[in-house]
Amino acid sequence: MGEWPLLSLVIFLPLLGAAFILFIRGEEEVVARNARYVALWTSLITFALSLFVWFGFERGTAEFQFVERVDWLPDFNISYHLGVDGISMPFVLLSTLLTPLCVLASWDAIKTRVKEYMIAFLVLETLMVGMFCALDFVLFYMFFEGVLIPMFLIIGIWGGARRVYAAFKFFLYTLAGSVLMLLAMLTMYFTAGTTDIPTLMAESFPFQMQIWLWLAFFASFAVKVPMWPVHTWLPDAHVEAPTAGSVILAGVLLKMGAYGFLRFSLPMLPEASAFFTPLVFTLSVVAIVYTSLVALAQKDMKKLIAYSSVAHMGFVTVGIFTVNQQGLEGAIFQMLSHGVVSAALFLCVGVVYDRLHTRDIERYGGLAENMPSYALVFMVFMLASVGLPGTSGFVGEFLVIMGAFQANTWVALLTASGMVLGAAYMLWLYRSVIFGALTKKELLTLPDMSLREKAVFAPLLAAAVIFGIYPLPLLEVMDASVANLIQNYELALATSEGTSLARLWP
Amino acid sequence: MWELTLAHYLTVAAILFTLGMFGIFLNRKNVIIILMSIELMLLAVNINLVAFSWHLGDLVGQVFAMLILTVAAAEAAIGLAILVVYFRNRGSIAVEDINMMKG
Amino acid sequence: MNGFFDSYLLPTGIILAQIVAVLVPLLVAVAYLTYAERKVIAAMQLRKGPNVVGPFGLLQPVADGVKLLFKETILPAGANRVVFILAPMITFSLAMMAWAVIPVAEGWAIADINVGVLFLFAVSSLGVYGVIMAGWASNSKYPFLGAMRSAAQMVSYEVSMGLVLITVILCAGSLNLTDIVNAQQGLWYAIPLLPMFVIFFISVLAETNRAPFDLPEGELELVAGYFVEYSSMTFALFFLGEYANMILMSAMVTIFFLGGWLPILDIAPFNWIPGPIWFAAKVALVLFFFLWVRATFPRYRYDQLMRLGWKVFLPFSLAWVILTAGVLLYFDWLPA
Amino acid sequence: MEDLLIEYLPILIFIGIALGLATAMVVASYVVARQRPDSEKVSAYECGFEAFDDARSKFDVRFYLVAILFIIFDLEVAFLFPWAISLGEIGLFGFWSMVVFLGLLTIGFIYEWKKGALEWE
Amino acid sequence: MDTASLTLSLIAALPEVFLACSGLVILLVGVYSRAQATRTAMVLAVAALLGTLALLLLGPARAPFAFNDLFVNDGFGDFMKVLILVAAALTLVISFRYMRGEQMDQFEYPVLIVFSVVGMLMMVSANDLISLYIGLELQSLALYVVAALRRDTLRSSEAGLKYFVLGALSSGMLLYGMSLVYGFTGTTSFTALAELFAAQAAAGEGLSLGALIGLVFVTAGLAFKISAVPFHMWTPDVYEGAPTAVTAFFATAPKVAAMALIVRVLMGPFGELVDQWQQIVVFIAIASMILGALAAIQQTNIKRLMAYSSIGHMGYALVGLSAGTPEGIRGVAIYMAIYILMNIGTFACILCMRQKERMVENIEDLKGLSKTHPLMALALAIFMFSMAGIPPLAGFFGKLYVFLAAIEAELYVLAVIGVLTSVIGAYYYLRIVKLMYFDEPIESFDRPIGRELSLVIGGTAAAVLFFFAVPGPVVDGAAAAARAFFAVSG
Repeated sequence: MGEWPLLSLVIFLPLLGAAFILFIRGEEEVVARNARYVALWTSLITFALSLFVWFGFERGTAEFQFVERVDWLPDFNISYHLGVDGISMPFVLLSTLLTPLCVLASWDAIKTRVKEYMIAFLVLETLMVGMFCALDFVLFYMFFEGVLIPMFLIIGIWGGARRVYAAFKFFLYTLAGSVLMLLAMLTMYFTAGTTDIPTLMAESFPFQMQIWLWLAFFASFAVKVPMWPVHTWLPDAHVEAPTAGSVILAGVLLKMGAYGFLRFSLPMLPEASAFFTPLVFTLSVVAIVYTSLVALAQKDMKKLIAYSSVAHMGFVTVGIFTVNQQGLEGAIFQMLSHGVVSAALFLCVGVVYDRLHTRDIERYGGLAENMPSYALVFMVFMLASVGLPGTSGFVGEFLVIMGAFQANTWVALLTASGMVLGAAYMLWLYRSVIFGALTKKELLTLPDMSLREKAVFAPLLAAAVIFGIYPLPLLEVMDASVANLIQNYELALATSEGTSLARLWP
Repeated sequence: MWELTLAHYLTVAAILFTLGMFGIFLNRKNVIIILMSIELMLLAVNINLVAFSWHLGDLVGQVFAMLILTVAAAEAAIGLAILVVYFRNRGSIAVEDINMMKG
Repeated sequence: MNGFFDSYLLPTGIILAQIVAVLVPLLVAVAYLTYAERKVIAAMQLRKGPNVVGPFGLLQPVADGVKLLFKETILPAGANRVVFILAPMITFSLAMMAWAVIPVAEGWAIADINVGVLFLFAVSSLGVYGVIMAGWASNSKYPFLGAMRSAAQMVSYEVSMGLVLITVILCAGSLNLTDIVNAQQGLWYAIPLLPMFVIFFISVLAETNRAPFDLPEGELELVAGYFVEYSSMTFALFFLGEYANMILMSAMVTIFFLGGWLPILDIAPFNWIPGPIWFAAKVALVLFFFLWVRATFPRYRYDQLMRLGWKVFLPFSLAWVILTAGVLLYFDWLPA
Repeated sequence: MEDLLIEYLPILIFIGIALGLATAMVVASYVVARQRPDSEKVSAYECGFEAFDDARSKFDVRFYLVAILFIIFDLEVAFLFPWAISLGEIGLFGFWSMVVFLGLLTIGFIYEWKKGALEWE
Repeated sequence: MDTASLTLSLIAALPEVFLACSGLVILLVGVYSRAQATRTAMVLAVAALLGTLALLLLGPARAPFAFNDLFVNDGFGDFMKVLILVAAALTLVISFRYMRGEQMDQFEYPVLIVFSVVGMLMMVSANDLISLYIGLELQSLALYVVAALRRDTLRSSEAGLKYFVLGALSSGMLLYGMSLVYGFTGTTSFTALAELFAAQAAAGEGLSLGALIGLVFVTAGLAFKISAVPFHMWTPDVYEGAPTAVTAFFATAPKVAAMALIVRVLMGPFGELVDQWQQIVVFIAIASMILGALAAIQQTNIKRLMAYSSIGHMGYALVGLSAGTPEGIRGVAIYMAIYILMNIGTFACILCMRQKERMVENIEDLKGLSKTHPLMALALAIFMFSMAGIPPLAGFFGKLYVFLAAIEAELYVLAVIGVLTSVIGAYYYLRIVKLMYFDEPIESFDRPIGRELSLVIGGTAAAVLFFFAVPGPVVDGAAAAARAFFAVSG
């Protein structure tokens, strides 16, 4: 496969499928059915292709692999530069995995404008994968921002009652953050003369400039992650988005911000990162504690899970900024795990929502009786979310807290408290929905999960459990890259000791 | 007797120009006055140009003035034509009546 | 004090004297032009014309003047008084002031400026203002419509007049009136530029609102054109202005086409006669043509008049300008 | 500059005198003649009946067209004056430039003609 | 000037000469043909514009200077001319149906468009204040008339009147500035002015106050023409009042021409005085971006919205200019190219907004367009996202290049304000997408929308969408334009 532009194929295949769907004509019914199948097969093939990336990936090196490079805007030394390393590769896989599941999950739930829906999802997949593969800043930015368009439409068209508000909020928040990143990017271009990411990683910027650049990046990534206090778009967006939209949002889009920290803030602006670490820690801890408390007070299932996402992403940011092997790997692992778990939780909500068209927790109760398999699936993911040992959630959170202890004990303690709170609201949610007496009339007739729904959950279930028990394959993939990242980071800090370290956290 | 210097011409032109500007902005009565103000501005420019031309001993200024005269005439013609069309539709050429679209 | 006298008072005095020397004969001429008109037309129509006041009715213009002087000046109620009064004054003054640059003979001009033609052209263009102001200020329908018509008419013919002047200038190579006359030393322009001469003469008729283009005064349609509402001296001023204009235009015709003060032939008996006399004679001749035309031709309809101006004279004179320029250039006859 | 202006002084004086003369005549008549206006006398002239609306009402747009045409052609003449004076110096080039210019005007003129701007009645 | 140099000059200006002559021919054809004059004239006008384009691109080599240096040919001019010609031709194409539908059977429309394009080409190629003025006025005078073309409607004539008054005012200011520049420098030639200022700078002399005031007036006058704040008042009214086809034209070609002009003037003769005018341009740019973004939010009329949008876009383009560098000029050029594409496409969509045989202009009328006209909605959504500057659409690249230049010139505040206003601006673009996609249709637009309109919409949408894939032609062209510009003026 070495000769094949594998990454480009993975990126643009969905687009091809989208174009194909665009030209489907005929009666509405037929169009809808064909669109579903085309989307499903396209995303499945894409996933299959991405498996080649997984298996072809050479472990134990921090080098970028599957590199493709074509001149794009030669005047500006901007090229179409793709490649993956241990940090980004798993995310590619995560994206390609979640897309077919989303298509499946929306099989019956979406009845209007199916064609457009499927196109939007396939385009979204292209953009997500492209973003994780991009090795040029401009290219990255294109994919990063481009995601807004399909997501805006997905929320706005197929969303709930307040979808317009949510869509606008989502769009404008994230756009406002990222335009500043664009400027930072341009500034870096003029300092370093390139927008090539590997080159920029090797570049060292003056401290004063780093501060500003870091803030600009932070504006973008913090919104995307989302960090407290700019997280408010997320609950709205999650609640209003259709199930599959929430899945992608929680599963992949939130990771884009954290990925940005990993890819840009840490390696390119190490001194500023060190300088701002306290800030990030503070915000993350506040996010973990505060949003967990908020989650406790929620009555809407989706909103609860949305807030839990914010809290979980707080773990991620803490992990990233500890900048040690455990913390970073934990953060990445937590992202992947959260990608699977929160996606699955949203799907779980989707399952009952499709039946009852409400997400109000009080309307449910005692589902264990007539929906046993659903109860089981929900339980696994709930526990994974809580971070029960043996699930993927545990590995990530544990590593993060380990890393945090090395960096700052208080942060670690407070972070750990998040786990407790998380257990509280998740268990409460589970108990209210699944346990108790099945008294509500409309719940009595609810059928258990269909085969399709089971098919959707199966891979997620597998991933959550397998990686919970045996996380090594994943950790192995990222080891070298993370180590490399840390090494460079510390090197940079060391060299700039006299100039800036004096100002750092004691 | 005093000498006529460049400054005198420039001052006159500046005054005329300012009057023209004010005529356009402060006038609340009649569009025709605006058109006249525009002409006043252009004439101020011409005075400037001719004065400079004389001062510099360079003919370009006068050539320019000549062209401006012509264009000003064409402009006036078009302006009046549009005004007539407007009047036929509106039945008034008062400045405050030009309010069909809020500004 | 002596310096002041020498450098300011004396020149001013001389200028004043010159002006008086021009104005007085002019006014007399105007007065007697009205008399002449009546006499000539009467003669052509086999009537007697004025013959009561004074010998041969020679005091008739004086009597008319006095009568007008003692008439009441009526200011119509709806009129804009200032403009109403100003209009005839402007008409009159314009007709007078053009004379400042007319050379009656070699060097006999009050101001022999080097752009005399432009000045004349400008002053005669301004004449429209008097008409428009009169029509507008009267605030009455007939004057208003009459003014519109007169203005349109005057303006229409002015364009072809301008083009005709261009041909003359092409031949003379100067804007100075004296130069133009001198350039006709050998040949009056009326001969090589005969069509232009004719156009110019006809345009002049229209420009002065004279028969057969005296539509504004068409009694049946517009009563008396733009000065219906005028009476007494204000009316007299229009009247004087109009006749002064006629004389002015005749002078222009003379200067541009008939060699100004130059004798018919530069030989013995003719060049004994002094220039001013020649000039006056030629002007008188042109004026006679004015009267002759009036007595001969029926009045034009308005559409015919506009058609003649725009569709005949304008294209024709435009073509002639090009033709003249081309010929002059081709034969290298252009004045240095 | 001064000399040039001096040349125009007589004209200025001439204008002053002409205006003065005109004023004098109007004033003289006003002084010597008996002024006794009455409402009939000062009302606007109308054929036997009262004036029934504003005299400065709408009028035929063609007058206006004539005015526009006049502006255009009069300015053309303004261009022709300097050209005519200096034709000897600018020679054939100048000649053809003007021919092109007049040609353009002619096309405009043809347009007006065909559009009926010159038609009366 | 002898015959040989005249011939050279005429060849140098061949596209302009050709277009001017075609304009005259079309006028005559129009006035002499009895039936279908408008149709014939439209077709001929499009053909003439395309012919000019062909001459420009494929015609004989043109000398850099012509007509005693009144006229200049350079890469910058050529690039802008191509934009102008393409924009004009496309707007004529999309107004075909409009002219017929709205009973605007006036063959003068294409003729006037052609003449104004001649004026624009002259503006772009002006190398002297005089030729600049003549070109500018030729353009403006034609546009005044075009704005008031629908003689029977009050709105159109009011638009014409407003446009005229403010346009004439701006011309007056421009001229006053020019007269001062001329008086205090003694020349009107751009080349001579540039040399003079360079010499002054080299000698360490400051700029004379008179010339500075002149510069300010000139800048203000030019800012009027591109409708930058605070000289924008006319734009919304004129856009709203003018017939929609005309508005489409207003929003495209004249904007390019005026922008080219302002670049030409400020970078050419006043290139040495960047310090003097930079603050002015920065201020104008910021004000335009802010106003364009804020004022558009509450608009209900789509043409008015587009007016504010164009004000905002001019602000962004000016960001490039304010850098005063080759990169900045390239940014402006690219920005204008993309702006043209987006606007033509958008206006083609607006021209399709007909219900029951009548044009509608309310934004609300777009409700549910994605259900009734999915492809048109898709195209319009693409244009809107592109205008908001969302990658990977073309509009993003426009902004990328201008901000690149601003960052390079270290105008950080300008850049930050710029991107933030683009976020605010995104709001109202999204609002249109929202109406089309999130809301239920009330009433469908008339069908069919016409083949030429569909073609233009589809073509521009594809160009905007796939710009990222083949940015080469535009970017390289713009780069060449900027280079040539700096090579010529020094």
